[in-house]
Amino acid sequence: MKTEGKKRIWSEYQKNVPDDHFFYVRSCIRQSFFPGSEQVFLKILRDDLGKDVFEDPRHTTCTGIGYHGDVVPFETIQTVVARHFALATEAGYKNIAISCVTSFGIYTEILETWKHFPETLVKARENLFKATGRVFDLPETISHASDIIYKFRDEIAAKAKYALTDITTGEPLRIVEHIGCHYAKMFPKHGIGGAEFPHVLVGMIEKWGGSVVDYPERRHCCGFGFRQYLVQANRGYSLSSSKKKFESMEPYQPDMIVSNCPGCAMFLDRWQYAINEIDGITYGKDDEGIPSLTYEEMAALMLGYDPWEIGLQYHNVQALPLLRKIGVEADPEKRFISKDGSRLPEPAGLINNF
Amino acid sequence: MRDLFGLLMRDVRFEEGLNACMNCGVCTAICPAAEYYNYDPRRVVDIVQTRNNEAIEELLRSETIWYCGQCMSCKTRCPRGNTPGLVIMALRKLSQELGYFTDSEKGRQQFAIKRAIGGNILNYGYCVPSYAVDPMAHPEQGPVWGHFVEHLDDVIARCGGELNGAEGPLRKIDDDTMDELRRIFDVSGASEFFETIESASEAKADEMGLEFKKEGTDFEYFRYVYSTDNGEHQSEEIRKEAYENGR
Amino acid sequence: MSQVSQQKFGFGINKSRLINYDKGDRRVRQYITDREPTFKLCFSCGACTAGCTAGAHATVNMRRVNVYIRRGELEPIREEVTRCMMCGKCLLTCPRGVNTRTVMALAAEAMKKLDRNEL
Amino acid sequence: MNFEPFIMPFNIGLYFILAYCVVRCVVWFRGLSRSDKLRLQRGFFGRPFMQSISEIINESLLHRRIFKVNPVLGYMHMSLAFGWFLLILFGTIEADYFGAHHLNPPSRAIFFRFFNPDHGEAGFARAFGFMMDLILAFILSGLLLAISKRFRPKTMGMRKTTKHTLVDRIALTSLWLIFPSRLMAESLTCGAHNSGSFLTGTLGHAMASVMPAAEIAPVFWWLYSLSLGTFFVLLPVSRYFHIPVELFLIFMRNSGIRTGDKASSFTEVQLHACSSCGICISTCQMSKSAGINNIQSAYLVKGLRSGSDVSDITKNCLMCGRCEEVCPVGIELGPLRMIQRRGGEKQYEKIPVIQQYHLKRKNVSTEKEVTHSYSYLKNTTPVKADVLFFAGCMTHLTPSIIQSMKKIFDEAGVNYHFMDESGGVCCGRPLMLAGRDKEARELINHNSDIIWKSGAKMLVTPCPICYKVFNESYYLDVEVLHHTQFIDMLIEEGSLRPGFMNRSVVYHDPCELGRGSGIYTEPRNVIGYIADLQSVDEEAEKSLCCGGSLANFSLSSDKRRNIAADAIQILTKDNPTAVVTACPLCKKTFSSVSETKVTDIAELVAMALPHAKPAALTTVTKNKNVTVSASNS
Amino acid sequence: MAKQIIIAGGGVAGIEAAATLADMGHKVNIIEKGSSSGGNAVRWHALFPDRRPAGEVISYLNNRVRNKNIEVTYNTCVNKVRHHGSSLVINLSSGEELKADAFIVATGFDLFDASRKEEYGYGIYDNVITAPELEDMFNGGSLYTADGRVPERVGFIHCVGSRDEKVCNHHCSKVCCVTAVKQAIEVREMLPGCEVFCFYMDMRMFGPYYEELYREAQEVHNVNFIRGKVSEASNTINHKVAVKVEDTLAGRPLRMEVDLLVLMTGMEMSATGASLAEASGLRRGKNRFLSVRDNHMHSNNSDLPGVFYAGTCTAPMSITDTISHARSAALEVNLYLSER
Repeated sequence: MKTEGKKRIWSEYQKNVPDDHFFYVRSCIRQSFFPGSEQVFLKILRDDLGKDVFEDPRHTTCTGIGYHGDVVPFETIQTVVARHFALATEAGYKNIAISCVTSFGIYTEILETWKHFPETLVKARENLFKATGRVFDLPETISHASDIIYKFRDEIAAKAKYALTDITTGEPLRIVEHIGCHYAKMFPKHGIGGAEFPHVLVGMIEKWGGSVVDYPERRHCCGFGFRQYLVQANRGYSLSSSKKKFESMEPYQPDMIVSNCPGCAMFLDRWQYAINEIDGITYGKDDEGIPSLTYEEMAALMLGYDPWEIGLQYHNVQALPLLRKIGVEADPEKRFISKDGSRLPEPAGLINNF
Repeated sequence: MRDLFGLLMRDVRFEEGLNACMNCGVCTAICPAAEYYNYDPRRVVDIVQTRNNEAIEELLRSETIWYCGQCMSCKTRCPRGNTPGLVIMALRKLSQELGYFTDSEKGRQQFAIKRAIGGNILNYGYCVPSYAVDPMAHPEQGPVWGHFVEHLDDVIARCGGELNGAEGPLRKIDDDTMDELRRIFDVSGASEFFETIESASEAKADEMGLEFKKEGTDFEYFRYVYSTDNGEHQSEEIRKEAYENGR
Repeated sequence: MSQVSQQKFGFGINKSRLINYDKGDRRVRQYITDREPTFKLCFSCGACTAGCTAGAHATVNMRRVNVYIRRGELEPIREEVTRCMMCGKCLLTCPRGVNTRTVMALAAEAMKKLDRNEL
Repeated sequence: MNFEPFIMPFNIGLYFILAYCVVRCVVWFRGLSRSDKLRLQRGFFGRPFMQSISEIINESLLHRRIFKVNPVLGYMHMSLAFGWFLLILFGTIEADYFGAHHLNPPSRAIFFRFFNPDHGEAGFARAFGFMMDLILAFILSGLLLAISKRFRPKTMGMRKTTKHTLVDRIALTSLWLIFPSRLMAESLTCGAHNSGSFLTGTLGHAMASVMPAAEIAPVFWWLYSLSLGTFFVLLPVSRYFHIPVELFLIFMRNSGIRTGDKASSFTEVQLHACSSCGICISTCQMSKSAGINNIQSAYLVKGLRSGSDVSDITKNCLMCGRCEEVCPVGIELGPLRMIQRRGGEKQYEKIPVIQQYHLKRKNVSTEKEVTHSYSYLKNTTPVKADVLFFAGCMTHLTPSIIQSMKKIFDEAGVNYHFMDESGGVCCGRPLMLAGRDKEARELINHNSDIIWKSGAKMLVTPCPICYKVFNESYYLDVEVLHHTQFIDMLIEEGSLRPGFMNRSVVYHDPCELGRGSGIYTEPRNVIGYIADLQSVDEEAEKSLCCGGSLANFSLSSDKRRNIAADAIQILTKDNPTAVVTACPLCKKTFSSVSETKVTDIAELVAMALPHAKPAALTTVTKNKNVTVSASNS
Repeated sequence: MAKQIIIAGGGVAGIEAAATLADMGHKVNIIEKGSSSGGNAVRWHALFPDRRPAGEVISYLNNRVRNKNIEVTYNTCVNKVRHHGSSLVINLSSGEELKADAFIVATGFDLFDASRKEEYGYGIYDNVITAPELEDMFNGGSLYTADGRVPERVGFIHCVGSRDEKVCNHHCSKVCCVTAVKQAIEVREMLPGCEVFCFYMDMRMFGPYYEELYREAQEVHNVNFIRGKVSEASNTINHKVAVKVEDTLAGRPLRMEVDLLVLMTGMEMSATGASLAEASGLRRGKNRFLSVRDNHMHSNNSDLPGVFYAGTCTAPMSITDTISHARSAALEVNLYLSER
């Protein structure tokens, strides 16, 4: 493999990610399944990097899952997104930072639609005004939260307490990166590194000492498929797609999976459990399972955050062997505790629970 | 016959997504749905580009249009600049507007999505809040999920938030905001669209003799559309093979 | 669908529709090309399928049969190859001189042999 | 009488072959079905016996059929067979009449001269001796021809001659040696004793004058006896076994035994009756036009006799029937081949228990397969009509025939129903040609159902392939007519009045219609009403195949085209304005290679009907037209 | 008096046009950007459809260029052409200014840069190569993968950079289909144990004996043809290339691994031609090639008097067509000069 080729592509797809002053919009899935990820993202930006990130409590879902589940009309989602722009405008922010890849895809799709079909923008303004009396300016930049971490990867590396290397061997960890489909497949120029060889996660991983595995099904969808997961009868499709990815990455014996999409990170975790139940297969070296992390969790680990404060324990594939590899000392006993510090019963049947 | 192609062309996504297809198959080659369903996005685009309204109606009533997972991988590669994924979205929209969706098993599932996701959005302001993901209905979420939902307060607190607080993850969305959201749904056509899905589904439930309730998810028709799989969605050859293996 | 997945989850792992060429069984292709070399000449114009007598009554798509045999995907055409009526119209319509009728007969024969482990 | 050791080889050979033949005939007889046994018994004691005798004289001895094919070849065969027969017959008479005893053992007759070296000095004996020499000379002349044929087959109109096995070659050598050695032995003996007639005597004297004839003669007597003995012993394993078997075959055939569709001892007799004369090879268009020289009936028979794999040979045949037409032995070559084609189905039907065990260990399924290949066919409600028109698959590729037939029906006011207007189901004949009778039966049942329920009295088809199967393999209570017959009938009864077009045409007999179904006159009648029918070189029973035959499963399209081109060249030798045929497949096949218009008889009739546009039926000379227009411009 | 003609480009078209004009008695100066003449053809091992060695055509051209009326200036580009009075002034990259009575643009084509089709991983995956690189291997007489294995399976992707709006090339490069067939046959001949696959959208066998070559590839050489555009290529753990394509004739996705993946890169307007056109105001079409005055009757003429076109600067062409086009350009120039 020739890395110059990749470097050339990466240099061609660089986008303008602003330095500071972000208007942050949360993700339904990420705050419901990985609440620690979003919280630590804000902490890293604000505390570690000293950035100004505003999060308006009045912002809602972008309705993206409803939109891609084909029950929310295009006009409606445009208006909901327009409302978020209005909130940003009202708060004086021009840089939107988006937690969710589905949302990110929707924001970019809507902005492109408004550019190519100006009448749709007019209609969105009209609808928003009619419904809420709000007006808005178009944002100057749209960044996915992973774009921002990517941008500050050097700063994070400088402050990092750990690296993505095996402390016993000194070898870089083998990491599978998974990019949410809606990050760059629709509009390659909006994604760092483009659609075919996205650099957004590779940049972080390599900067922090890991090595990236380029496996054949790298670009394949995790299988969420919106309605394909939302309806029970269709879930086999979703499961099968992830299985295809696991089978393809398995020979490379990856130490972890990192994803920039909340849905993908969840499915690549949950389906390992389901496949284990159905077929009795555990992927990963020595049947350890492959921990599936979000990039915020990965960044937080590097910066030395307590893995249990960022919610790493709320994965079916536990990260304990991974933590040992990179030298993070974390007490497994302290994973499941209540607000008042008492121990909660540990869920049975977790993968890698050792 | 209704000018279905004309109706489709009113959707900007359709206009954007359909140029001239030369049947190269680049979309099907990487389509996850084409691998697991009896589905070929190339054929869908090829059919709509004929502008044959009969064929389009057949498509709108078929299972075919419901297989796409909207990963949009097709958009990246098409050498003619088509986006089968967008064409599919326009077809699905029209199928629901015209009430054709209840003709297909996969189409009828729209009712479940409307009730679940639509309901979540209008009730909580989120598409999928944790507390709406019942571990009993989602065994595939695994052992961690039961713990997560059972101790949701503690989990959110551990991660530095407060469930239904004013800030942080899964905070409560205030009533004014919820009103704004609902008004947006009214003025931008979503409420009307929801109503179309509801009434067509109710009619279908009636036709099938299944119990139907105006609210919630605990009744026959919902369970039927949510969990029925007649096993005929994969390709003929694979179904046969599965049958023979089972024999 | 396995019992576990059905009972526990209500769904199972779907079978792939992908033609995995690396796993295809091309013994039938070999059997046919050895006996009827014109098999190789098909360029999938579909003239045979268009006029097929049996094709008017059931799926008998000789063009597709040829493709599947070349790829080594035999399941989808297992029954199809026995449906040919041998009427010979395809012989007269093929622009490449493929002995399509014989190909169909050989395909059926080879698949029988395959089942008997004789190939 | 002294015992002469040299006669031993002859005696051993003779008694062996006689015993072998008897045993073999008994075995064959026992292998016949009950009804065939009865037939043979009845035939042996009835009129067929005389027929057989006359056929044996005509064919086995005189070889009249070969004479018709080629007089020189006929003479060759006749001289050897008939000459030898005469030699034995008169030799026996000679020994009986002039010998010491009556009722001699055969060796006395065969080696008569040895035992009676001085015989034939005068009178009747002298005349008899002259005749015996004449017969020997007659045989030797044939032998000379045979030897020259072996090296230059073309002199006898044979393009190819069959290849010989080692045993065949030894047998042939011994056969060839029989008569020269007899000549030498007799001559030397005559030379020593100063006897003999014009041949043996003259040669004997000449030799005696230069060598010690009496001492050398025994060598040749030994050689003569050895040759005979070797020939007889090798007979059952060589191609010459056909000589005795043919006699048995003639009796069987004249008793009414036919090949049928299953292998029996009759088929075995036929296989052994083949003399590998190679006439079938010479007449085969596959050989002549396509250069394929290993699949002809002689090779099929040979392969079957030796038990080798004939599957490729079996399927690579046009089944045009030309070889059967010319076979001097009258072997039913078509049915023999069909039995082989059906052979594929027979496998796995009955497997002995022990074999089953082995197959199971190899994981081979031994279950008898049930075929329901066409269970997808749905029953349709038939339309009631007097006359059913069944176009057939091939006719659907020549829509002009369908249009013409519709016009003819309308013109004649026939109440008909077009049975397979929207496609229909194949008649089943192509499957039968592939040897898949069981599957064909499914199609036949399907079509029969429609025909029965339609209440029709007549079934008309323009396709000879369909016609043959409707006639032979369907159980119908309707009259099946080929469209040539139907049109002939319409014209005869006056319902159809085509005009005379005053053009010369030739008629090509489709194989399945002519040789296959025996219909020769009706098409000629019909054409006679409309045009001036020229005769062609090879017609009626000798008609050529167009090459399109559905019976061949291996022939490439190029070679089919070659066959068609050669056939069309012969048909259009005298520049007819059109080649008329009565088969959609022939029309289609010829059209692609013919510059002369090829037309179906129905098209010709439709064109000749009143109100028809008088166009067409001109020579289609595409190239010439181009040249003309180019020179005009 | 002999007229002075300047030709930009010393490839097949430039040389053929120059030699034809020189034969007519005109003085010709070829301005070649490289250090040798012959253009893209030099790299080829054998030519379709008859597989004659490309060297034969090159030596024919070399003989043609050895003419007292022809002068070749190497390592120089034509920057601009403009009218000055009744003659033309040609600016060279060397800074020189030449006068000429007529000017022929024969700047040819550039091969599509395969790395722009990112999904095929050219320049990243070792065993993804382009058609000219395969020709290099043919010239070298051996065929190996990057890691030194004898390939057991070779795939050819047609239409790389052609008929693809994702790389802004809507046009068909015309010669790649038949080149792929030719190369497929050559691979089969070189390595009889190697399976060869062509992934095509349409087989555009437009020239004499091309279709026959295609048939030969199927009939004699057992080359496999799969109808479908390859969607992506990826590296496998054992250094093979996995390709994903739809077998459109079966309507199902297909995946297979090949040892060597050859990209049939198409033709694009050459960069030097493009800048010359830009500077001189020569009109270009949507396909970015030079627009001729009339597609049917005046395919050698520009809109400017005295400026003519030869070869693939106007559209993708085979060598056969290029030579014909160059000769007709020479005729047009001759006619133009005699009418002046």
